[in-house]
Amino acid sequence: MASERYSFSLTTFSPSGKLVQIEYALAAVAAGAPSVGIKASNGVVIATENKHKSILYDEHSVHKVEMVTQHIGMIYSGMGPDYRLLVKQARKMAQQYFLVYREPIPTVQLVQRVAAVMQEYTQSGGVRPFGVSLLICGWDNDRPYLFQCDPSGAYFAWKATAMGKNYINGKTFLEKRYSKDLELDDAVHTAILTLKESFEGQMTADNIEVGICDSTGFRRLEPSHVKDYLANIP
Amino acid sequence: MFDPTSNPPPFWQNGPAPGAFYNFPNTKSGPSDEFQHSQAPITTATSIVAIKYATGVIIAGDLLGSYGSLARYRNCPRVLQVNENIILGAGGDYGDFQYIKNFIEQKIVQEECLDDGFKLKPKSLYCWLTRVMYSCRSKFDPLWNNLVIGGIQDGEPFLGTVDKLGTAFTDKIICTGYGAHIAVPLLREAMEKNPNMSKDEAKALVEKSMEVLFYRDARSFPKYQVAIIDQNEGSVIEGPLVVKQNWSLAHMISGYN
Amino acid sequence: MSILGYNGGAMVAMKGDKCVSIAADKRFGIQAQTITCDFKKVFDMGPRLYVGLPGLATDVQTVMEKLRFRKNLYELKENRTMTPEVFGAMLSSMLYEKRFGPFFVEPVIAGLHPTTHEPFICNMDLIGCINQPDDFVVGGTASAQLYGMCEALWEPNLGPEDLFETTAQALINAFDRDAISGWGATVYIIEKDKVTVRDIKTRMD
Amino acid sequence: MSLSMEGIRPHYPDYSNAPMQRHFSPYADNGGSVVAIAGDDFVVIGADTRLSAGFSIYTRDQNKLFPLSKTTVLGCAGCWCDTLTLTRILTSRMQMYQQEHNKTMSTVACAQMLSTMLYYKRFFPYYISNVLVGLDNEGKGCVYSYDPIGHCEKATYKAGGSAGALLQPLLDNQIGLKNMEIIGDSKLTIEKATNIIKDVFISAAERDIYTGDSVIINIITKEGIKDDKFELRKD
Amino acid sequence: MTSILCPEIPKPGFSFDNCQRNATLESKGFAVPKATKTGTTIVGIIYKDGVILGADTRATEDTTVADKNCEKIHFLAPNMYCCGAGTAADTEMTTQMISSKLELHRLFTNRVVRVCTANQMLKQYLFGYQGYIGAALILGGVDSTGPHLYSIYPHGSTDKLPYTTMGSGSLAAMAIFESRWKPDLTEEEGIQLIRDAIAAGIFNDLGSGSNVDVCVIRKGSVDYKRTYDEANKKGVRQASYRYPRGTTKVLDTKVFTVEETVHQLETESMDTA
Amino acid sequence: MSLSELCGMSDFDDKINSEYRGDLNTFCGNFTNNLELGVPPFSNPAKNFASVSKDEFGREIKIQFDHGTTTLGFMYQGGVVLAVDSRATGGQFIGSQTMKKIVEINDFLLGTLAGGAADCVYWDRVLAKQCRMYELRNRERISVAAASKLMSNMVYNYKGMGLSMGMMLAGWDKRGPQLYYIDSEGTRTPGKVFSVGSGSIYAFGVLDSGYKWDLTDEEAYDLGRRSIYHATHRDAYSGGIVRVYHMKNTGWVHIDNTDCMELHYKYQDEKLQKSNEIATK
Repeated sequence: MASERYSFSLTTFSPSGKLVQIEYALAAVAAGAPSVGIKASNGVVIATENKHKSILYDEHSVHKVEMVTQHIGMIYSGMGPDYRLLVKQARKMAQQYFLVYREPIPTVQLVQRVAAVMQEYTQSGGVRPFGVSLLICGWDNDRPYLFQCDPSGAYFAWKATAMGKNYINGKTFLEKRYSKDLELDDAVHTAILTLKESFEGQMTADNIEVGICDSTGFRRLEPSHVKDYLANIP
Repeated sequence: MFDPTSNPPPFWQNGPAPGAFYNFPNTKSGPSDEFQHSQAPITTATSIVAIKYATGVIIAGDLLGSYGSLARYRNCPRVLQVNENIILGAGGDYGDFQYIKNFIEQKIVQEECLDDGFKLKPKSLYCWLTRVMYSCRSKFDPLWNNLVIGGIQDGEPFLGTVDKLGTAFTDKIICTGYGAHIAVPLLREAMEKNPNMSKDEAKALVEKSMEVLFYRDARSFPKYQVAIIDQNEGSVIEGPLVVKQNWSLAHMISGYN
Repeated sequence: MSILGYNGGAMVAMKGDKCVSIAADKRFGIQAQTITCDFKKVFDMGPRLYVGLPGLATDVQTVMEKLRFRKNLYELKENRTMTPEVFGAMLSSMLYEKRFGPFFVEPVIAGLHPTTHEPFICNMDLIGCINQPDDFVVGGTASAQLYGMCEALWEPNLGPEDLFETTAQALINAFDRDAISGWGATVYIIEKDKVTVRDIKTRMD
Repeated sequence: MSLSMEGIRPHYPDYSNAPMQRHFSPYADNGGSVVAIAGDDFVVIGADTRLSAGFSIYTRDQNKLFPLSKTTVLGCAGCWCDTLTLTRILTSRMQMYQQEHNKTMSTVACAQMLSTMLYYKRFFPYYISNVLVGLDNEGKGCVYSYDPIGHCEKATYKAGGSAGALLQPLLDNQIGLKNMEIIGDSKLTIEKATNIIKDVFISAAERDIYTGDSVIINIITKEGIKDDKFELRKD
Repeated sequence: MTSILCPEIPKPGFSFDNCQRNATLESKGFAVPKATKTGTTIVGIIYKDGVILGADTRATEDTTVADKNCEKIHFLAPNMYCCGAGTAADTEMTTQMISSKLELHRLFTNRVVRVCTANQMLKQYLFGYQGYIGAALILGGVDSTGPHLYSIYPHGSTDKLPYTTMGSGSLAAMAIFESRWKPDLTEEEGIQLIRDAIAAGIFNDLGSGSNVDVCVIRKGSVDYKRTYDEANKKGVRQASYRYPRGTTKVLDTKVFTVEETVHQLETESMDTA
Repeated sequence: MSLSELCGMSDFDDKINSEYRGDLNTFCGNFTNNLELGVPPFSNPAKNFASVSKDEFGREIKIQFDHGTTTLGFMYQGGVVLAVDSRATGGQFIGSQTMKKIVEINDFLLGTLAGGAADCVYWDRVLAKQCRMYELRNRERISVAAASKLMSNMVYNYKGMGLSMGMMLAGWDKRGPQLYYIDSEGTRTPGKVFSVGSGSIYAFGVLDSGYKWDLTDEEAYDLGRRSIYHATHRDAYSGGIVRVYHMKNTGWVHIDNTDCMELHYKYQDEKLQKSNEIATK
């Protein structure tokens, strides 16, 4: 392929003006486990698939939904190890912001900062871009926020979105189902439905993870709680 | 005399000058013929705890003479009966205390000799000691003591203290040394709750204070003496008494960790 | 003499009813010598946010510039007005960063919250320990005198006009007993819709 | 790093990094504040009753006002041992004067004598801030304030001692009527003077750690000296 | 990159930029000013169901009271609080920083952080600065292994004790503990004991004053009683010193009107290739 | 003879008592001999006092003497004019704004004081006594030269002990108006124009530019006033009110006291007026 000639270095544009490494990274994301985020009127929900390749796997020990601060959480599609690094960075940045300003970091600020880190890895020598897209949800200023951060360092604010495998289907599904005055409970329901769209096999409380964020802060839902939601799904 | 900024005395002081066989004493040999006063106490005694209760005064002090951090002398009584009106306790340098004690005793003996029926009163002794201490501090030769004077004057109990500078005051509660930090809060609290203490209550309080002091003051000792002077019962020195100790909570202290 | 007294200066801020005041003298001197009588020690950091920096004049200006830079950057980046609380926290962390080689300033902050218009005052020591009382804060070389004045004069719920009189009288009478501050004074009264700046008549010796 | 921490450390016995040193110092700062206000035919003087050293309170009830005659009172704050000595000598000097001249020393004469006595110790001064008040020969109230070596100044009001700097400006303003364009009722009555003394002590007790417990106020008129006492905070 | 050009939040750690200059000034005889010290009485005990911490609320600057109602019981983690004595800024900033670290630790480990972890973090941090960070702390908390109480000295040494006091009023408060503390106090007795110990510090130590703050930490809950007891009230003024308007002579008046500004809080998403 | 004496008890007691009995006289030595001051229990007080002045807790004992000043005096055709400020500062604290820095020694002798207030006042008082004694002994007033010599000799005895004073002595004697400068180092010098104190450099600036021998009285007063005012404006340790005295052949006259605040705004108005006039021209 022609583009291969320009892929030896990350910081080299191809003649068509593309950084192909980033495209590859996006491809890695698109191949990753699907995740969904929906902003409701009184909160945000993020959910992702957490399938295990073997029944020997110990569930609920490694999480995909992570808390950054009391009021911010995130999930990803793509490569798990890269994600953990970003989680660590995000938490540190949030704490540092708090130490300086004695005010919890606004979600927008955190997203900007995380995106800046991701961007740095598209413009430095000897590194590769992150193989993840993040969904960051938060609550401040009395309203919910939902952002997506891509390996390029680009970030988007969403009302609802899907990433990872089959994200196009997910998005189409959401476009149909989304309404502005969705309640958080309904949003969780919708999120699980969206995941279910492309889910292969039986969906259980053990192979999906859900995080919600509202005025009381961010929390990961317990499997038992998720089970309740699943029970309502046909 | 006092000049901390000047150089230390020469190494070979008062010895034969170069080329000489011997230096006779009392001939000026160096720049200084003045002696350096001791500016720090040597053998020290720690706190004194004293309370004035409804009809009298109690003064307590332990029996230890510390030599720096060494608990060297274990039988140094430092509360005494001056005459039937006055009791006295002292903390600080033990040598200086003995000097003071000596001349107070002389004073008393002299008074006895006069035999005019007048007895030294606690306020007079308090005032006189204040002048003595101030005078010594003004010469830069302090008597390194805290003195606590108790007594009965005109039917009323009296309690006062003088420190090495000549700072003197009277109060219902007087503690010196570490006692000023540790025992005073306990006594003030008790005194506030019960301003007119009986003798027994006061004694129990002193006992408790001595116990707490023994726990926390590293220069204290579990054996102590108490001098009591009372309107009705006259004066008495009790002791040596032993501090009640309770180490049952020792196992809870993990200490350095 | 402490280095804080090298240039002299006195400062006070008070809380009133829906308003705050901050006042400072105008002297810039080098020890006993008065150089000018129109030295600015109180700086606006926003429409309703003022910071007073008594202390060593060189550090006053350095700290002010650094603060303004950090504050502008924050506002541009976050697209919102900095609240006095955040401003105080930022200044405090800035000063504490220099814990072992401090700037010789003891800042006083006075302002209203940009949206709630809640009065805010605070001061800090030179390494950024915030003190945020309900009544008044003082700073500078005449602080003992100011403490005495303010403790007697301050009362709750003073309106802007009364707050001005109280602040001004506290400041003038305090620095009249301090050799190295005075020479004119400026009083800022910060209200929701306006800021009134008054130069007041004082002794000039 | 040569950040001087030494200057502050020694106050904290429990975590000082300097070795414990016992160095004799002839002075101690025993704190206390004195405020005096003179009127046309009276003078009021107040002093707190806290005697302290370092961070401890020696006693909460120490009168620092020394009546020297029926019309003269001395208020002292500073080193208590010096105060005791000075006042005792002063009293005996007053007595000597009384016996030699068969009359009581006037306040004015007493003021001058105190100045001379303080100056005698020019090279090893008494560490006291003195405020002497009384009625002068015409019966007018007067206040004399001193620096430690005997510079004496006559005034109508004065604050001295550990909280002197806190109290003086308020007196300037309220009694001296400084810096005011509109002056209300400026007549100074005994009551007003007493109230101001109480108020300035309330303020001082808030901010000066050496001032507190209670205030003893002496009101001197030609009828004699009247005592008043009032409580302050105890911490 | 952007962070290098415009360091909005500076690099963590202390900056020693001014040291040389300040040392020069000092050598010329200009004393370095004193930072606010909290004279302080702080105490802590272990009682039947947990830990109780107590503190006074006075901060002094030399012999003046700089803050009459400061907060000396600092939040570290939901199950841990820390009282601070010494240089006020040091105690404040040290506890904040450790609190931050504990929060990160909690997020990474996903469990309630143990008190000994906080103790270890604090002592290592303080030891690193060899006593130059003047924070004397009492750390108390409850974790899975029960209640714990530590006292931590500025040089980094620590002690694990059933009851402890610190600060200039520590001896006064310790006297109360030594005479009254016993194992398995009830909560009420514990709070009363803490109050009395702090009051002993407030009334007998000039470096401590104002009010009593108490913080009770049980397993799973915390009860922070700010101003539990107002030990001292400010005296009531005899007169009001409000001035008639126009008392102060004004030379010049300027008025700036402040207009309400509208802030856009939405961020626009960035265009990406 | 009492029992105690029989027993030979008194020796010990006497020793103790004699040491402490003399207090009353030893603490008031200067009552009988004005020139005698208490001897400190350490050598070189100027140097060593600092090491004594710490309390046991290591805290500085701030013994702050009242200090600071601008004073000036000059001779002109009409006699001598003295002008002084009135501020006394202890450290940075203004102890007084109304201190009297001109001492009226007698009708024909005035002293100004700068430096340690107590030092100046005390020694001026001693000088006043000695001048009076001279008058009584010799039935004539002491000359200014002699008085200044007395003064400088007295303080010279304490040279190096830490006295701090710089004073001017102005008078009118047989030889006409006289002005002397004396300080604690023992300097004594006659002259026409002096300014002493922390603000003197500022005062000199104004004084020298406006000084000439044939000033009228009014001009002379104003020059003095203006010089002191400018010094108070620039010098932190000078201020308060400006006092002007005039030494005439009939003795001294107190001209007036003016508050510096008043002067400042008066001079400011004058300046403004002047610049307006120039502008309108």
